[in-house]
Amino acid sequence: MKLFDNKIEFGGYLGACVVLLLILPAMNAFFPDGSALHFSSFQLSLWGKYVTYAVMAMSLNLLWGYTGLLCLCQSLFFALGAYAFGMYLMLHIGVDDVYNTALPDFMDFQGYTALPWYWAPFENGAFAIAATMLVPGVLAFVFGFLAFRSRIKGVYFSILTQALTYAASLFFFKNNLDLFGNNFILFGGNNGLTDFKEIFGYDVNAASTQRWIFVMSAILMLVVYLIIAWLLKTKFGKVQQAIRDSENRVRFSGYSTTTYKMLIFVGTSMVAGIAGAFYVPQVGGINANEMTPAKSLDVVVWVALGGRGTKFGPIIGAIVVNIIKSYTTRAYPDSWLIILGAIFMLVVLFMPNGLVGLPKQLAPVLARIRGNNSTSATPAS
Amino acid sequence: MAHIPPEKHTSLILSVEGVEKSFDGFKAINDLNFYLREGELRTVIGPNGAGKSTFMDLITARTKPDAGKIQFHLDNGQDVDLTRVREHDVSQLGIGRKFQNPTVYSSHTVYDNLKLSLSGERGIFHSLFYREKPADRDKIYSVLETIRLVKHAEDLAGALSHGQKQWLEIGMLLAQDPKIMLVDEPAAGMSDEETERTGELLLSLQGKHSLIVIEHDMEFVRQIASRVTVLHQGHVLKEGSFDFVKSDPQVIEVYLGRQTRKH
Amino acid sequence: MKKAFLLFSLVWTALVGAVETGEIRMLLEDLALERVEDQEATLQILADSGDEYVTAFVDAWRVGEIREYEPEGSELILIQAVSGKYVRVATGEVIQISNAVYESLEKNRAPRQLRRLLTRVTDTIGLASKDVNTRVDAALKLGASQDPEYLPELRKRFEVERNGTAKKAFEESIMISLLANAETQEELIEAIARLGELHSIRAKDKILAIVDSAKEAGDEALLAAAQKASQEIADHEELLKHAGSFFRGLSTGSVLLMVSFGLAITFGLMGIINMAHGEFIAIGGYTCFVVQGYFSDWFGEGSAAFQWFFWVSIPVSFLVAGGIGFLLEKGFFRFLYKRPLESLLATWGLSMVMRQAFRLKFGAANVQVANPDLLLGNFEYAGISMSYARLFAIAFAGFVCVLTWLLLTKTNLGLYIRAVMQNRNMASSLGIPVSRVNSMTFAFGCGLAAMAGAVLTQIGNVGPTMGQAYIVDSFMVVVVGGVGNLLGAGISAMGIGVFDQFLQPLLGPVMGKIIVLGVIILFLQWKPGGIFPTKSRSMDD
Amino acid sequence: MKEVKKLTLGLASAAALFSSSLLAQDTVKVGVLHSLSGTMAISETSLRDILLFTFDEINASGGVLGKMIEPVVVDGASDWPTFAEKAEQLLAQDKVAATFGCWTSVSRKFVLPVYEKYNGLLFYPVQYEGEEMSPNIFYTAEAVNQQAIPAVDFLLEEGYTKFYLIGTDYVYPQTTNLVLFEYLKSKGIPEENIGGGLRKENGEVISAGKYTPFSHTDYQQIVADIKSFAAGGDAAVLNTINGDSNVSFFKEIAASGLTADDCPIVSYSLSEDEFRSLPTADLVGHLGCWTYFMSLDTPANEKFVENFQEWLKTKAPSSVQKEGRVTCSPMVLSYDGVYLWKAAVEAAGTFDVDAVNAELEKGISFDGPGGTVTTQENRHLTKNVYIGEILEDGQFEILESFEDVYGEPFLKGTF
Repeated sequence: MKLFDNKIEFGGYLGACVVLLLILPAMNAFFPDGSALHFSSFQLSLWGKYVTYAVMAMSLNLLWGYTGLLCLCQSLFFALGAYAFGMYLMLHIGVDDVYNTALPDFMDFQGYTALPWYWAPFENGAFAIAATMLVPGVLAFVFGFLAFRSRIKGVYFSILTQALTYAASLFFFKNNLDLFGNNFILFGGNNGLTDFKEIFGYDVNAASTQRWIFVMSAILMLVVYLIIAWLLKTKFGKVQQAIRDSENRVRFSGYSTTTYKMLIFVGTSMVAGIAGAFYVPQVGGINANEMTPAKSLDVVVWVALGGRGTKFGPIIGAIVVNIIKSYTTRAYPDSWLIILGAIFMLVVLFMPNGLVGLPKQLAPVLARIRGNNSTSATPAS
Repeated sequence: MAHIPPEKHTSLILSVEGVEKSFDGFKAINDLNFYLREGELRTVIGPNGAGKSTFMDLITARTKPDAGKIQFHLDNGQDVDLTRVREHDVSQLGIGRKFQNPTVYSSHTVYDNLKLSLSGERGIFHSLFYREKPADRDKIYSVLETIRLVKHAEDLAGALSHGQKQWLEIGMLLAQDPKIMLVDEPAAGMSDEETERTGELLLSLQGKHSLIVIEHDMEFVRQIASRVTVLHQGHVLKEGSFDFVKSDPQVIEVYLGRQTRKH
Repeated sequence: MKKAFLLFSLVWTALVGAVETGEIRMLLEDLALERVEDQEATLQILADSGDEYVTAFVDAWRVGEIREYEPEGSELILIQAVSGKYVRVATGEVIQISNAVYESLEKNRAPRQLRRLLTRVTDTIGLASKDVNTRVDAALKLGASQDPEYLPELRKRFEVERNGTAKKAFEESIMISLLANAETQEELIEAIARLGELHSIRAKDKILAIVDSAKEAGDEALLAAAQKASQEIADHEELLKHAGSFFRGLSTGSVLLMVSFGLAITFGLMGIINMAHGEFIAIGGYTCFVVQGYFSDWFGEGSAAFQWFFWVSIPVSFLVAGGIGFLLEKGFFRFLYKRPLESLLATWGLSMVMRQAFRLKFGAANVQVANPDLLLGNFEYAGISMSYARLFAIAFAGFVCVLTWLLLTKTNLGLYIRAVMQNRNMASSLGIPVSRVNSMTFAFGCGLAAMAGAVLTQIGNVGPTMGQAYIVDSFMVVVVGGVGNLLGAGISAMGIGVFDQFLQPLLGPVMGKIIVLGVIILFLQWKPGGIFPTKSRSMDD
Repeated sequence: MKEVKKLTLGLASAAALFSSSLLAQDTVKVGVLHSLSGTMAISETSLRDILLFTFDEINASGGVLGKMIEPVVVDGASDWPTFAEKAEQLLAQDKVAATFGCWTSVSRKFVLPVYEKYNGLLFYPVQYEGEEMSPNIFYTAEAVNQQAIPAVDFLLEEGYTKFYLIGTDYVYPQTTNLVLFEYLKSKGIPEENIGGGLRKENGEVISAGKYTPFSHTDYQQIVADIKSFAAGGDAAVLNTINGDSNVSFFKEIAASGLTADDCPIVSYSLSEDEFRSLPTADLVGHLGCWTYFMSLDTPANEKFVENFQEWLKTKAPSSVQKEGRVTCSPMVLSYDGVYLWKAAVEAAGTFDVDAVNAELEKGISFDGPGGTVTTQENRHLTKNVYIGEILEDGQFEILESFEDVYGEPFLKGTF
């Protein structure tokens, strides 16, 4: 079974592989700082961040673009994955010189002397990696079970997921939880988890480690792309899109749409979670700000801007929006919000199919300009 | 009352007995009794609010009745209580439903629309690793021929005309090999020619499948109807041949003499 | 004859009063200019005078309204601005100086310690005040001080007091004071018992301390009385807490109702997921700020007319936001009716633009909106208190409900709105001007949001991100109520508000809120369409 | 790129523009890393403004080591990964000699590894919880012992015996309140006289006070609680609520009828700049404690305030708000930071971070608007601390001053 629709897609994919896995890391590793061909560590980690964002956008696209579920808790899953891996990193900072304990410093100055039981397993790297997928997965399972069983969909689903995200962010902003007279220290509160030192024995800030993390993030993105491409070719993928078009028909055709939606929801939550795990060491920290409803809306915007329901769209959207943001917050610190907001509005009004749909949308116009009457470009749907 | 008692139990495929259903105090279905024989084409008519849609919802387990029995009689002599079946399992039993508005998968091709509807496994694992078999292909083409859409096999369903979408949806039911087909207003919004063809299509299915057709268009009903059931206020008012029903004073009163209706 | 007598007595009282006030005024000026030798004795005289001018003076003194003025060839005097005129503190005579001169004068400030001492003086004076609330406040403060000095005065006032509330306050104060000053064991136990009967929350800590000391001393009788009283008070406190939570819940609910009603229209009726809803609330807040600026320019901040700025700004904010909403609908939103989920993105972009635009226009910092005098202070009944601003919010929420109900049911526009919302095409073919109805409906929703914003200036802050705090809550209210159902929105807002306030004391504000959100999610499992689900016959919506 | 430069230059002064375009090699880039959008823009925008003013002032008097300061302003957008990204951009791309920035602790925590990785130098100007001492950050900020504790001393002196702790739920209030709790107990205040609630783990108090989330607006319950706590008299509130929640809090307090004379509130995060957006009538008589007040009656301060107002009128770029501006402690500590950096650079004769750090740790003094500040070996500042009472015009009347208080970041468990 062919995974790619056409040669352009295949070529684009191969090109992305070469650039992300070979050229950029090589430019970073082998050309000295100051050389025109040098790709700085800063740029590399920036692109590493974009790549993890792209993976999160792809996971949302699978849910929204292909299954019609506009989920506003993708950033929550992403952040949960990030927290799970951040906890591992936090427990491998080593002994600090003020309190002389190996505990995270926020536990130290809140008077804790031992690691609470729900923190302890995260010392183990394998457990933490499993948790980056399992924690969001379990949450998605429970929430999805409740929501899909009672047939919550459309706007209701969006608003409920937004509420879930909001509730979770409030929880993670807390330092302590008082429950029935017992006190639990949580996950660093507003300060979150930062100042990591070591990842699987390597210095997390070293250029070579960062390069490896970048390469792995790129591999993650490329593999997720392949999985999605494969999925869309299977009958499962077709059922999924059928659910988007007419869920009742699918149900009356005998498919348990609830089960299908559950599987997709849980699966995409796990993808977002693992993307979050790759995000943490490249950004250097995680706090509850990453799981606020606004962040979830950002992801939706990336997907819409790139082109939802297309395989490349979310990647392009995530990267383009973040490049614009990185550039404008430096170049136009006072007005970048206006620039970005205006772009969103214009895209929704004039580019319903996003950036990826632009060539198709412009085809008739271009044809008219060329005066070529024989072209019968299909109108953008 | 005007319902037909079961003549011969073995030939029955569906029996609805004493069913009640109310929404927020409003009685949508009231002591409904209804029997369908194998291979029969039955038309259900009734004024707005007579409970036709709720009747369909009950048979397809979309809503559960407050009281009464709905039984589906299998070939092997077993009876299935449709009030205890999950919605998506109903079609697996062999009951297919066509909605009032054509519901097709507009971003899939006509061919894929039928492929997704083919009878068989519905599990997730199956759908992930399913490969098309020659027999599946033959089956899809035979359905395409029945609904006269062979030429459009590779077109997107969303690009079809309204009438073609209606046929495609009927085709999707056929692909499921249903024993009972529930068809809700198949002629709505069709041109005269399309309406007539639809009638022919339904008549050709009679015998192979049992059909319940809900319809408003009396001309269309005349074309296809062998036996007509009139629903009124959630209850079977009359049942019989088209001509019998048409000339029944009670039916006429329900349809025409609304001003005399008592509340 | 009778009339003449009356007139005489009036004049006489006024004269005597004037003489006394004159002395007190002189004393106050000397006190403020540090010209008195014995501060303590002076304070005693002031306290004994019972002259309410002392209170007025102390209030003005605290906020810098007492100025030092040295007329040529004369000693330093103090002047005070009284209803547009400048009056000498010591004599009450009007001093002729210009505004500019007054503004340039040095403010006379009360030393902190002296002001603290003066609270006792003003409280003592307050005991005889004409205003019941002042009497109650004063009595309770003096009682809490447990200073035996005030006991005789409190007892005297208790005897002559006619007002029930005040009489109870006097009694409570006397008993609290007795906790520390009782001469005999019997008197102490009696005081404790009486406080228990009076449910005196103010005495709770003190009685609990007595419980501890009685335990140590092994004084059984005292211990029993104190334990009984503290239990009675605790029970009452519990009751009050619940009643208080209920009223606070109504207030929180009414805020929710106000902010979500606009959304119930734009989202519920029109199907636009307006993420910029919060920014329309902010428009209301900023309109209030701008109107306040104009009023301050036109009338001056101290004037009576200035007080009107708030009442004027409510309809103005409705018009401003309605106008902006109207234009936005015409130029932007009307392209989005068929794409509800995409309206979410576009409005999110709009929200970003508006937030930054506020920041560039009004500065990144929050702006300040004053409370009109009418909304200052709080209303107290049976131990539960609530600010007038919040009471106004509750009333206003009710007003908004009635307004919307009237609009939707009693006007042609309302009829059109309902028709268009139910079936756009049908309405259009019936000759209803659908496009204009859409614009008007959207404008109305935006206007409601802005009015909520204007009212919120009285209880919260006004800034570029003020609307963001309410957006998630607003959507929850609408969804729980049932999309498209205004009555549902009202019930759900009040329900969420009361539930939230009952959870808060148990779990704290954050966990309370999390639980509320969790319960809402579970509620929607049970009733996916909200309290009043929209009934629909169509299969695929 | 052309546009980038244009905008950057637009933000710099006319003088800097002149010199930087003519003598491009004679400039030194410094970073300004504050939130100009998002929730923290409320506070941080003022720090951007004061920094631009300071750079202009220094450039007008000859710059640093003969080089003009070229500020690179970036927006952290109240988003912490963005802070980290912008910090790295400043260090890796713009190669700034020093950065002045951050407000919240979390933003500092996110950029800290970046500064350590690139061996950069960040000056941090806002009161914070301590418990940190990075070799790449210089803390001009008030440590807990330079703000919270003097204020409590003052209240104890005035005879207050009951203290209610309330704050926003994040590390600064949590840590500060815990330190205050220990301190109050060491001063003989019994536990039951410390309001707001205590949380204990294994019998040890690990958290004291009442907490609300950021941007909380509903203070009805808490104010009701405070009112009954204060009913007995001699009570004070120690308030570490951050940012705009204070508006709701004080409006509720004012409505409840509690005056400053009944129960004073000491607010640790409210300075003159925040009063611009608060109803000051509600605040009159309450207290504040900072290392600078705008009302300080010294020639240095008078000149500073005057110059700033003059700059706003004449030189400030268009994005800077011009009306109703005030100065406050975080602004002055930003200002002091720039001058201390300048002094350290000039003492070292180079912009090299290690050399500058060495000079800073040796001890450098600067006579700032708030009095003399001196750098310490532990990378904090010795400075004066003032306690003030809020007046109706949004200024403080200074009640007491403590001179040359040593900044001590690690306080917990020392009482």
